[in-house]
Amino acid sequence: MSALLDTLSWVLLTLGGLSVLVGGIGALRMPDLYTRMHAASVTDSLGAILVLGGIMLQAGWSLATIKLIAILLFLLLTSPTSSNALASAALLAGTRPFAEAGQDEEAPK
Amino acid sequence: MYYAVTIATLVTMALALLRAVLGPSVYDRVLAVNMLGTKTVLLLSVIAFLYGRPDFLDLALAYALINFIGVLAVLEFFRSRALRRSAERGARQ
Amino acid sequence: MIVIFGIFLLTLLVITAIAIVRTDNLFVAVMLMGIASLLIAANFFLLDAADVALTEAAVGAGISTVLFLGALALTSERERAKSSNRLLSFIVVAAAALILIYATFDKPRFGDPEAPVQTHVAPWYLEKTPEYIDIPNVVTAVLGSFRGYDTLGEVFVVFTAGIGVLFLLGGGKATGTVPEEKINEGLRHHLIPRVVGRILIPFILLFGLYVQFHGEYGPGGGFQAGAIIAAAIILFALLEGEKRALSVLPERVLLGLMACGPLLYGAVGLAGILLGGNFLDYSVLSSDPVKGQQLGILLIEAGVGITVTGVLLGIFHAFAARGR
Amino acid sequence: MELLGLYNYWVFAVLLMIGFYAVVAKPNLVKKLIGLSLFQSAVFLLYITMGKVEGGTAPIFPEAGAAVFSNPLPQVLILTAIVVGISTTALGLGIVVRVKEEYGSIEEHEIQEIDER
Repeated sequence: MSALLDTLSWVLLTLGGLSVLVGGIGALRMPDLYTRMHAASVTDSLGAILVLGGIMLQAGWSLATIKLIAILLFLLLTSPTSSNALASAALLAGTRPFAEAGQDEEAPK
Repeated sequence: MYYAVTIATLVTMALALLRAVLGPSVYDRVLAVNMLGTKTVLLLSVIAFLYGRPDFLDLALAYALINFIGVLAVLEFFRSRALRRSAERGARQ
Repeated sequence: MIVIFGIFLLTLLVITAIAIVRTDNLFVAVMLMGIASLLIAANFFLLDAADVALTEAAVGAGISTVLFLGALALTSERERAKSSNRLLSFIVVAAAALILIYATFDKPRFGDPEAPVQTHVAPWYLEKTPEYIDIPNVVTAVLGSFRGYDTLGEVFVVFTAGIGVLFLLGGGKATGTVPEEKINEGLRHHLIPRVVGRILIPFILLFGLYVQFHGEYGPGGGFQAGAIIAAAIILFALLEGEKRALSVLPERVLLGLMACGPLLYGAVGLAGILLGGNFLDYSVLSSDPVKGQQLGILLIEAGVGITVTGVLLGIFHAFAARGR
Repeated sequence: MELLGLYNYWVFAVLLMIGFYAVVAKPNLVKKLIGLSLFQSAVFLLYITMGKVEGGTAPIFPEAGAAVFSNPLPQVLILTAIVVGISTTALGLGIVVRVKEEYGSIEEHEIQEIDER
């Protein structure tokens, strides 16, 4: 049973590490603000769920798990909200998603 | 295995920092700060377990709660700046 | 391995610092300062300083950004002039850096348990804390009891700085041309941040109280808790506008808090004298000296928390009122 | 490994001097304060680095085990210094705001020009 839990938590942690990394690469490589935001915010939430879930399985039932659940809940609340707030601020300030503006699919400078 | 996650998080932090330094727009930098904040929460939680002192999760909790305020402060800054600019334009006309 | 992590984080920190100095956009510099604070807090944690990392988290992540942005809103966002005497300053600074680096070769090895710093009073604190005060967190014990004078001084410095800001910016003279009700709106029209923020505020307050009263057992204490509680109320002010925040906690109450904290701290010290001990000697506060120490630390931590909350909120409102 | 052990101190020196450069060379008053904050952070880093003991853990007694602890004293000093640092920075920012209101500028040489007039 504990071997199963161990394996599961390692799988979660690995996947979490991978998704965090993919988010980082996406935030660096994507062509404009909104696509970068997409890469960053989606993997933020997914990575947090996977990594913290993996740690939770390691921690077992203890005060630490409750704290981890609280951290996860707050992250799941705040991180998308921040992204939303930022995107709306950028949109209001006049930054357009570049595909919509009729430009080529080539990344603009 | 904790080490692997820590390394992935650290590399991501470096990438996000690169985004913050490169810009180009101010929104990209705010995005990078936000992203680094989440990554710091993950990093601190993983390291707390790596050290075998899970009682230090309080730190990650503090970041999870307080990072939000920075982003809202930026939002309010943009809002008041837009208000001030439109008021100045109105005063000039 | 952890040493390597630390080195990596420190390298990122240096890159951030260079970027901060190089950019001419002050807004960008403030954002990068936020990143620097995150990196340095992670580093403190790696260097075993959980309490310090928590303080940096509470102050650097929210309040410092808020204050700098408040000042930028009142001044300007861009540096207009280029640096003066760049070459000369660079040479001086580089020379000083080289001298400092040269000096580090005489430093004891990193983490050396035999270094002079490690052998002076620290072992005594670590050894005697269970006997005299009997709380797990040695940092709180040293902060509250063994070096209570220091902390009293620091509390007075925080108090004085708060008074100074109120003197400079108080009275909130109107500088802007924006209609007041517009400024007072806050982020009320941003529905999603507002709803989520309102959910979060009670939890932040609760967490602040937890940090305040759990400071004897885990990382925490008055300084951190004060910053966290102030952050929660600043969040409320950002969401609902200045005016509502001031109607919840009027300026008079804030001034009262600012004054009450140091008074409470000093009163605990004086109580020690009246009960026949020394100033800030808590052992006499209760019939059992250990219980007395614990009571004293609890009270002075409360005093610290009250002062820090009051001062940080007072400073925030002083900057915000100026913008009207 | 011997040299890596000094890395923290080198970062301290570099960071200190980067902050100092901003204070000396940048004419903008807010930028000077930002440089001062960096300077502060460098000093914090120095203190905490000195307090680290190899193989130690944070000076909070766990429920069981762990006998080696890092030095609590530098942590106490820096913990209070961080909060003092933010309040004094706020005082500095307050002065800058007043300067802006009186002189209409926060650039050093422009303020000097107005003073000499």
